[in-house]
Amino acid sequence: MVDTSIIAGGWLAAGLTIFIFSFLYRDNPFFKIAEHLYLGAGMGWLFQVSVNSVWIPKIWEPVSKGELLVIIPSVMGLTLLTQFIPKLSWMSRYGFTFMMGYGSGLAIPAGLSTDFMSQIAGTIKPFSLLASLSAMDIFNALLVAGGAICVLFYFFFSVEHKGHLKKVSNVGIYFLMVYFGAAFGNTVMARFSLLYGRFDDLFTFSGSNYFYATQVVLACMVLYFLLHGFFSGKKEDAAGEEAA
Amino acid sequence: MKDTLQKFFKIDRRWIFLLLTVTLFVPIVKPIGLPNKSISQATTRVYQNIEKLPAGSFVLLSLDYDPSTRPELHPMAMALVRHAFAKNLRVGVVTYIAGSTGLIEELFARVGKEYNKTYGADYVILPYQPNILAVMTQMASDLFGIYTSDRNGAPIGGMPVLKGVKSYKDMSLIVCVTGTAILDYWVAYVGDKYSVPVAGGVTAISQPGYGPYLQTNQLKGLIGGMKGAAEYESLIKQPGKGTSGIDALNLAHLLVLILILTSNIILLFVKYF
Amino acid sequence: MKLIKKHIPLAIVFVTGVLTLVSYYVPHKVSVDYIETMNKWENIVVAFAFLLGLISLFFSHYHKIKRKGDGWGYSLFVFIGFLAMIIPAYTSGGKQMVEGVLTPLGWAYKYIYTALSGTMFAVLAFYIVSTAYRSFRIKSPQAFVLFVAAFILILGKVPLGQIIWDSALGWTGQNAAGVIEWIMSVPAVAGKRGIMIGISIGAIVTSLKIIFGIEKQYMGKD
Amino acid sequence: MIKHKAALALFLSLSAPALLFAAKPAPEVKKAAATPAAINGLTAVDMPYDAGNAAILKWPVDPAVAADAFYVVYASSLQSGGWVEADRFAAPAKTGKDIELPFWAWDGSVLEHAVKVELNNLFGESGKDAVFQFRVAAEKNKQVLAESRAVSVTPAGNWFRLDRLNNLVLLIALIVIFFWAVSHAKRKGLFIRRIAGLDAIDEAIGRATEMGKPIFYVPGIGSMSSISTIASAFILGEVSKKVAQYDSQIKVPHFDPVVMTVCKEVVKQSYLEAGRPDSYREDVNQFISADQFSYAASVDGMISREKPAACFYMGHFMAESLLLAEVGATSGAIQIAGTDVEHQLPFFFTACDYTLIGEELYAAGAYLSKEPMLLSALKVQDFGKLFVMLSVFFGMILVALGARFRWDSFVPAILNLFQNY
Repeated sequence: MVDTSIIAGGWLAAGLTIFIFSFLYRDNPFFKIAEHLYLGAGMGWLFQVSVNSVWIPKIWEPVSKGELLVIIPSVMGLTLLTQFIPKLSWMSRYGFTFMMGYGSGLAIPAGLSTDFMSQIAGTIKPFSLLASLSAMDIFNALLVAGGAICVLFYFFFSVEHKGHLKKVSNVGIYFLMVYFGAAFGNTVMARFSLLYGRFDDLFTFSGSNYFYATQVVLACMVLYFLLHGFFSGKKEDAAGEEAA
Repeated sequence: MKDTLQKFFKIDRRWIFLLLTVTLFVPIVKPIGLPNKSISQATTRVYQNIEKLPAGSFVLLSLDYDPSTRPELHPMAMALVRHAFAKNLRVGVVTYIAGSTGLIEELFARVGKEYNKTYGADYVILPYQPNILAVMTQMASDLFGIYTSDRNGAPIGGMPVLKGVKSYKDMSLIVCVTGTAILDYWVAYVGDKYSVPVAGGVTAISQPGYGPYLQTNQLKGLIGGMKGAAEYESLIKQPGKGTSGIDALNLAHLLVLILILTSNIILLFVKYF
Repeated sequence: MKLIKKHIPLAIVFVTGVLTLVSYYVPHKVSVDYIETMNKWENIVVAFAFLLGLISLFFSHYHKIKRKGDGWGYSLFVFIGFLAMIIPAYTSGGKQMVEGVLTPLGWAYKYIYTALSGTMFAVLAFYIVSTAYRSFRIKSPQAFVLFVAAFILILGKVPLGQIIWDSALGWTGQNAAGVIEWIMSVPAVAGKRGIMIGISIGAIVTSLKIIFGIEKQYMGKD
Repeated sequence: MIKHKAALALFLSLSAPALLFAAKPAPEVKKAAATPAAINGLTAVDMPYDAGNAAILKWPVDPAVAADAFYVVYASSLQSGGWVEADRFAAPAKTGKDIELPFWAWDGSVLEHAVKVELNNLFGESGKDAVFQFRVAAEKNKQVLAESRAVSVTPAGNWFRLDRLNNLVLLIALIVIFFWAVSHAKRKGLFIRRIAGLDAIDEAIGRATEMGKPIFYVPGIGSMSSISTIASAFILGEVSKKVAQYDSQIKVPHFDPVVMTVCKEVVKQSYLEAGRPDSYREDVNQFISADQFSYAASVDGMISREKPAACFYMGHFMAESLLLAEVGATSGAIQIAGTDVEHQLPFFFTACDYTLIGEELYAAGAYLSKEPMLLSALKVQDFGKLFVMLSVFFGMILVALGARFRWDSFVPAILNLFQNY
């Protein structure tokens, strides 16, 4: 049922996963190997994506069909690479300035509309439905509007925050804190879900159909740490922890 | 006394790591079996929107997540497909994230078999497209203008699953499962513009951001994070990875709270006694 | 020389910036065509910018191997990892699955890349827990509010937490899910809105400075 | 929302007689089917403010058409024939009020139907002078009740999106204020209030000097184009100036080579200004790694080995914020952080002694350096915030009053002002 490539994959995945987790105990060569592999594999994945979704369809195919306009951005892109040659590195400015100009030109109106006007509209819109709102809804709408004003005032730098103004900006901080707290809580859940995903995979690979990949790799790691600890003595061990 | 407490405070953090490993791994091996109690309104709305569709309706799923958000989003997508298949709906799948193609194959290889569904008649998987906006706009008039074949190059023209489906007008619902901003695109460029119902499934981190859309009914429902996946699974009465996930997270969440409390109580103690 | 080295690049930033900006307000086909072309061009330039990172990574590890510097052996694995993705990608023509069977690329993606990247981020879960114990200090009223919000969210998201909530706070008539929904849609929205608006104006002003050539640190020194 | 409701209510009341009408005996309907009545007053115009691929059809609302009937819009790109169904909707729907344009750009009335037809969806891209034909029919139970004559229009591309005028006005205001602030800052300087976290910076440097331990300044993983990194470079300038004065030690580990070259200049300059160019060493700035996690792990290692007296984390941070701040806190350093990445702020806030939140980081850079450009940028930001605060405050009051006293065209007008199109 389970063919060899899947079993081999299971062993590889279980191994790499445990190698990276082993860093939590202390830095070790296996983690370093996995980490360097990750660096290379990540770059490799991005490279194949850009070859298959940009270079071939967006540069190679148009050029071979005679659409030569794409050569301009390709040249601009190539100038970026002059960064590595100090004497010519000024050429890279042609590419950079194009990217910065395009990005800035796009960001300004988009920022004004989505983060600026829409947010004002979103804050005052509930009040237009006043007739159909319950007392709680009105309270909430007021809280959102008032809270947003206080937070904005906290970030207002042109006047000294003294007396009553100080109170306004203090209220702002508390709204910020609620938001940070909520973000903290959500992040906890998200990261744990990820960890659960990895553990669940490890559990899958620990089955007999994978020939107990997880257990074997884990046992090898433990053995390595025991032997390493035994031969290099206790002293280094204590120093290793905080570096982790 | 104080010194002992101080020492307790400066405990080697690897003990904490070990504690987390145990609290998270044990429930995977041996589930606690606490039922998911509450079901949020937003998740129920997604469920109802699928539940009310007559058999044979066409639902478009936009599955845009890669392995880094898989634990949260894959169970959701799976529950949605199960629900659609159980209701005998026709399902079309599109994606705008390069990394999701493998996950989609995996999902349908499994759920398709469970429900005895045939590829081409009951569901179709369309290829990855990098340019979201162009595709979304094109599908408003004629989806065959941009998709001529499925992800393996087979022509989709004669497939029964797409019979009578040409544009958004012929679709009953669009559900986008994603950890990116693609759901925003569906809402802004498709849902609002062509008045098709759009619902979504997102990660716990991005969930708070969609409150405004839900409030205005621009989104017909939202499944958020692993909790949402568990809720949906209990709605369709098919516990899966979401349910077992939330079960496993029980103890870990509690552990975090206990740790924060302990450290602060010790702190108070050291300070005032 | 100053013209080619400095003035023309600044002219490029100004012209592309202003044209892109103006195209938002001009609906004419000319402007639509312009922005579509720019989108394509940007896509291509960015693909080269990616090469920048790739080459500098290769350079540094190549030098390490050549000099036999500290831990040069590990640097070999950077290249192995790269090849482990590139070779299957070449043989599979960029496809991850053909007729329900994983191609070599699909295999490499699933068992190497997924395992590595997923685990790298999963490690953060451990650090969150240890931060919670070792450095989450309620040292001010503000930190207390943050703590309360985080506490409710962490507790109320799991069934066990909801059971605890109901038995301890059930008398208030509020359930955990309801309170979480309120926090998310009222005070957290106010906090987020305020901080978001401030940061976005900052970004707008910086973009203006870049277009007008006032901010040019990104160009490096002369 | 309210305008939809109002339109709907109006329609229900208008179509009430029509409902009665519809209940009339069958022969009447048959007669209507035999010779369809006319829909009068159909006009087609170019859709304003678009690229020239849509048209708008208008015709008066006819209360005689039943609410359960449908209007069907046909379009053709040919002189005669070639009709394609472009739209189909319930008779009371789609009036002038339903076209999503603001009041200054569109005068919509509930007394006429207005339908936008996207021609490129129907006929693909068309040539410059293409003429399109339209007609409208009212249908019920697949029987045509009434029909219009055909009208034609040549859609044209427009040169200005009048509906985005609000956005443009705001942008122009920002630019004008920016240049005013720049000239003002150069002549007289601008007032910026003191930012609370800055005292903590002095204190931290003082403590490091007393203890004889180094200071770590971590500029994050941003590139030189992000504002937080730019602000961080200015703060680094001030911090290293103080460090040079106190003859303390500073270390700056780097993620980005370009940021490193900029920071080298900044630190060198500060030592020079403090009058101690002799104490400047090249190894203040070190390049660590361009990979996020290796960078975090190496910096963590350095912090736990060297046990610095103070750690500064200023700039753009992602997941590594947690890794860095936790190790710093456990090693007993005074920690001051500042970033504009919202979702990392909670971790800095819990683990550090002082955190510059979002914009405070930009402001700190401006306050410390007194650079006119930074100060004037901050002024523009303040203006923007003031605008939002006032708009929200007065908008809220006006909209609430409008809703209370039923000023039906006033409330949508205010909301229009802040809407994106």
